[in-house]
Amino acid sequence: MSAIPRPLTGARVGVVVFPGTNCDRDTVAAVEACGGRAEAIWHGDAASLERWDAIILPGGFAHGDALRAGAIARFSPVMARVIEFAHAGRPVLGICNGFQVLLECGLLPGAMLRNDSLQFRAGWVHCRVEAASLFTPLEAVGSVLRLPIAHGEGNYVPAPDDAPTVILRYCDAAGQISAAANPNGSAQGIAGIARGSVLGLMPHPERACDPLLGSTDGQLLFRSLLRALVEA
Amino acid sequence: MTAVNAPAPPGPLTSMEEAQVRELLGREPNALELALFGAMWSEHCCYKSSRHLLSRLPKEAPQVLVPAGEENAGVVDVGDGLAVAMKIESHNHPSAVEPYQGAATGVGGIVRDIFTMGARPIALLNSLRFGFPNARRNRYLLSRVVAGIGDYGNCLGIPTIGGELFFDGTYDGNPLVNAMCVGLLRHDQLVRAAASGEGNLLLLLGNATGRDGLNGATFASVSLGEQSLAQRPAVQVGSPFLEKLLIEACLELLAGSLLVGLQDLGAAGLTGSGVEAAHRAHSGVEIDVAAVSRSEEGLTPLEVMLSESQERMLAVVRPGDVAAVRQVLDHWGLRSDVIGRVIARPLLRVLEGRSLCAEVPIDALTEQAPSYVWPEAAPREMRATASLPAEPLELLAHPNVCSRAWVARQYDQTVQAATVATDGADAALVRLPGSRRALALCTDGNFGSSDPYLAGALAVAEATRNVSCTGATPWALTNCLNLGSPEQPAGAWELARTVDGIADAARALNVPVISGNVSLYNEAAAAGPDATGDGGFPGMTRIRPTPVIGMLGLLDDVGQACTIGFKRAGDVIVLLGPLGGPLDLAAEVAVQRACRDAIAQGWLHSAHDCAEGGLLVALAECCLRGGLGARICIETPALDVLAESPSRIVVSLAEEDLPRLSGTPVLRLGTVAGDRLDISTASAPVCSLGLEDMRHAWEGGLERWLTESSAPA
Amino acid sequence: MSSYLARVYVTPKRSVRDPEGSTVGEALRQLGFDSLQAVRAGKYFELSLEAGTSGEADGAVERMCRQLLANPVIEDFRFELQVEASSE
Amino acid sequence: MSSYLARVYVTPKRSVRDPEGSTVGEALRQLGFDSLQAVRAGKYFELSLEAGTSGEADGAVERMCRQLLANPVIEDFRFELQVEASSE
Ligand SMILES: Nc1ncnc2c1ncn2[C@@H]1O[C@H](COP(=O)(O)OP(=O)(O)O)[C@@H](O)[C@H]1O
Ligand SMILES: [Mg+2]
Repeated sequence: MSAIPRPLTGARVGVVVFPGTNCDRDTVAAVEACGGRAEAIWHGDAASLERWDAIILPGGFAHGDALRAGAIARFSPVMARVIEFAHAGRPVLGICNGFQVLLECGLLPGAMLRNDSLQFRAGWVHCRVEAASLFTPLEAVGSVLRLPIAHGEGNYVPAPDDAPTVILRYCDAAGQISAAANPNGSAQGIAGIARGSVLGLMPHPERACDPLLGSTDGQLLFRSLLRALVEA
Repeated sequence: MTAVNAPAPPGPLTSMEEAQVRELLGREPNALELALFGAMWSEHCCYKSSRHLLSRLPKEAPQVLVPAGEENAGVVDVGDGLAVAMKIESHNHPSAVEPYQGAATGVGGIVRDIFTMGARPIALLNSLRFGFPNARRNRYLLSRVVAGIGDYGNCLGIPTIGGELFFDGTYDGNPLVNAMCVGLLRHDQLVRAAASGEGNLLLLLGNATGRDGLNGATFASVSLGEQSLAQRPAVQVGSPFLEKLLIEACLELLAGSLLVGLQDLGAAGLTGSGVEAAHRAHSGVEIDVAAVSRSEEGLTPLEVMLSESQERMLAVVRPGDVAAVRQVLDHWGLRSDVIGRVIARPLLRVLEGRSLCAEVPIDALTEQAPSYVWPEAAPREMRATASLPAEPLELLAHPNVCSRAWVARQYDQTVQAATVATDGADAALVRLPGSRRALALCTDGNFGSSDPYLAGALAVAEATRNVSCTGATPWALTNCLNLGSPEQPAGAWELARTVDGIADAARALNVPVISGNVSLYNEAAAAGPDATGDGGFPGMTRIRPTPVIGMLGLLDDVGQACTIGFKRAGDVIVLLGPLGGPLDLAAEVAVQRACRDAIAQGWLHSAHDCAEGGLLVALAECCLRGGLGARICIETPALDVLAESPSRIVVSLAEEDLPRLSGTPVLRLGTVAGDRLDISTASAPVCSLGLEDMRHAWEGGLERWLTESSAPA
Repeated sequence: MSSYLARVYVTPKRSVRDPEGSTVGEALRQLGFDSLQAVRAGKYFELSLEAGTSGEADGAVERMCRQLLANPVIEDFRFELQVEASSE
Repeated sequence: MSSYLARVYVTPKRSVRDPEGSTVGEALRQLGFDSLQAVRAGKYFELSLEAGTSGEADGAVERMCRQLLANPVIEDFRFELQVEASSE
């Protein structure tokens, strides 16, 4: 992806920690590696999110994924603030479990079913960038990102009459959408969707920010966000 | 003391042991006391049949910070002020009864052993054994065990980065599930699980106590056929969510220096953990069972003391710190009860409110536990593993050879963003924070030998070789001894021979044994070709001796890590090490050193050791991982492509670097070329396999076995 | 106050895919249950609660279902209420 | 042949821990449902099947439960059977 000469410091990103969240530290590290400043926010904290420029709901198993992934987390005190924050047009990113929370709380439309294999699925996937958003610049549309996934409930179903903007779809290395490239049975191969300033995606960009870990494609999302924040 | 006159429940103690208890106490024990002895003197808790053997293992080395046998896990220095805690443990019998929960709680238990040391768990591995997957029960066990391991570790956010899976008829009815956890800590974060300081309080954290897992320690110490279903403990159900909260809360408490000691509750529950913690501090503990939160009503003191309810920790806290500790626990939504205190006299005192239910010297429960040297006798015949097919594609699809991707894709391997991406390496690599150094990790058991001595030695040889093939230096190992009953002469002989094999190989390869676990009585009532007529329990199938080694290696520069796949057409392919023959530890040391040195100098393009399926499978895997073919011509008749002889590594490198290989036998095999694996001898072609055909056979192998009900035997 | 037992059934909406149901159905057919036509897989909860009247209990369970137990995008729910014991 | 609908309820055995039920109960109490005493979380299946007699259907469902739908080591099950339609 494009080189970023410009320092992206200054942008402050709050990373919400629910009981059972387990990607908070990775996410903080990835944001900082991309030039932002990040800190954890405890889910029970109902204080205003004014001091943050963006909020990330990271991956994990909030409340052990009891009932449905994200079902209980949406009632955490911080979530009322996150919803206000999003409604004010400010950026919210939900990764994996965070995406599931965004669906349960209604910031994004649709719901997650268990993977069609009924098994947890982990590994590397390819995703094609389908549309521009705060997190995916126009020039990246059509490009293919290589990212890790790790989830048991990633089988997305859209809500009736409420189609989201699809940002990422599972594809093969060449960018072709196919059933074989879809790891969980998700409708239309959907891996990530957006509405306004809110993006949810199942893959883990924070685990793809270092060449030693196999990919740096995850930086695209964080850098686009940070650049948008600095330019704003 | 309340007189308890009821006859003791049919306990696990022998009448001789009961007499010993009477003598140690100088009086008649009550039923609770007898049960405490029963649990603490079980094989699972006191290693009474293996303790004398474990002293044969090499435990010392300059890097060892906490040696085997002292704490919940061994700890080694890994440089830069960092240390690694690691241990492997079995959960075989629970997994035979309820594979999902058995395996899940096995992971939960070993993770607690690691964070008890003050370490953050950074990796999980496992080692699995089942009967052949043509039997539906074995397929069911495998898929549920894998789901249980995956779900637990995934939820904790600890990557499951390695493991092994092997099928054999002797595991019908007694599968093996061994889980290993690796934790990382700074030297100054190391804590001891000691109940020290008279007057300090005991806090029980986490799950409420119920009847689940009652008598688990005893259950693990008898054969599966010996107990009726009704006697088996209620199945333990795990909650990885609760465990995740415990990890975070305990690490926060330790970071704030709020704990004097921390001990997990494992075998024998509160008894095991209170007694161990007191023993380490030469102190005593007083526990009031009435103060313990229950998940069900009507628990007796005995049930509270021996419950193995999961996800509980015992913390030793200064009275003045209780409020601060509770604040941290409240934040994490964790319950805690002050259930007792540290006392100066080395006693375990069990109270129920004001009444004393049991009072037993700590030493009597620990140091004075019996130790047995069972009579040994070699079995009449040793059992070889089922032979592998000779047809190459059938071989690649065989359940003991084919790809394990079906298993691995159910494990989150990338959480914590430290798992180094490879195209397949003989050991998993985890990067250390803030440096280019990495840990190399793997688990290995024996695949080839029917002699338990060789099984032990080969397991160590293979595990160190796997680590060496990445370029890492073998640094420390943990081991799990899975065997049959030592009360039978053949079982005792196998146990002793296995330990000797591990000990000799670990010494030769210069790797300290820093922790481990012993799981005996792995045998089940199963008739079949393997039913023992060789000195085992009549009608019982004793598993083949299965030593499992968990290996830690250190890699200086992760950028130099060597992987399996061929990298470049035109490279020469070379076999390092002896062409065949039995294990020779000096040759093993030499081949590993030659491989590591070459990797460190940066001119080796790939390295892969020969394991199951011998040279043929190793070459096929190098081709598949690299997406490149190979042209192999074997000119020496001494080399059998299917033989599984040890100490051999297939490497590839540029032609001009060939002369630089030294210190071990070097045999040129051929070159990387095309998209087929062509093997011929001087006289005739052996096989010519297309990459895609090999991939189909190898990659889809396991899934076909598991989904096609007509899978071949 | 009386004690009530509520039995709550949460099922996938007819219009929504049911991966668990299809997989379970497939597995049962593989086991030889050829006469099986279809399987729907859902969730089942038993809630014990206290309430002054059965109307109150009914209202509380309804709200629990709407707020948490079922996700209206993909699931339907129904429940049955039963008095367990009345304390005066 | 007739068509039957079987409703199958699978619940964790009383003696077995139910972390999902406890977590859901805890969440509901946090939402203000203080009168909630306990929650047990289980599974619910609707099976459509064909059988000659209701006895046959009953036997088949019982076997499906034992073999696959419930894990007898940790779960109990019960089911209800209902005739949907008879073809002659
Ligand atoms: N085979 C073995 N080799 C080396 N050390 C062992 C072996 N088996 C047990 N140990 C050591 O004995 C101690 C007690 O083990 P164990 O009872 O399994 O611990 P825990 O109760 O904490 O799970 C530990 O320090 C363990 O590492
Ligand atoms: Mg322990």
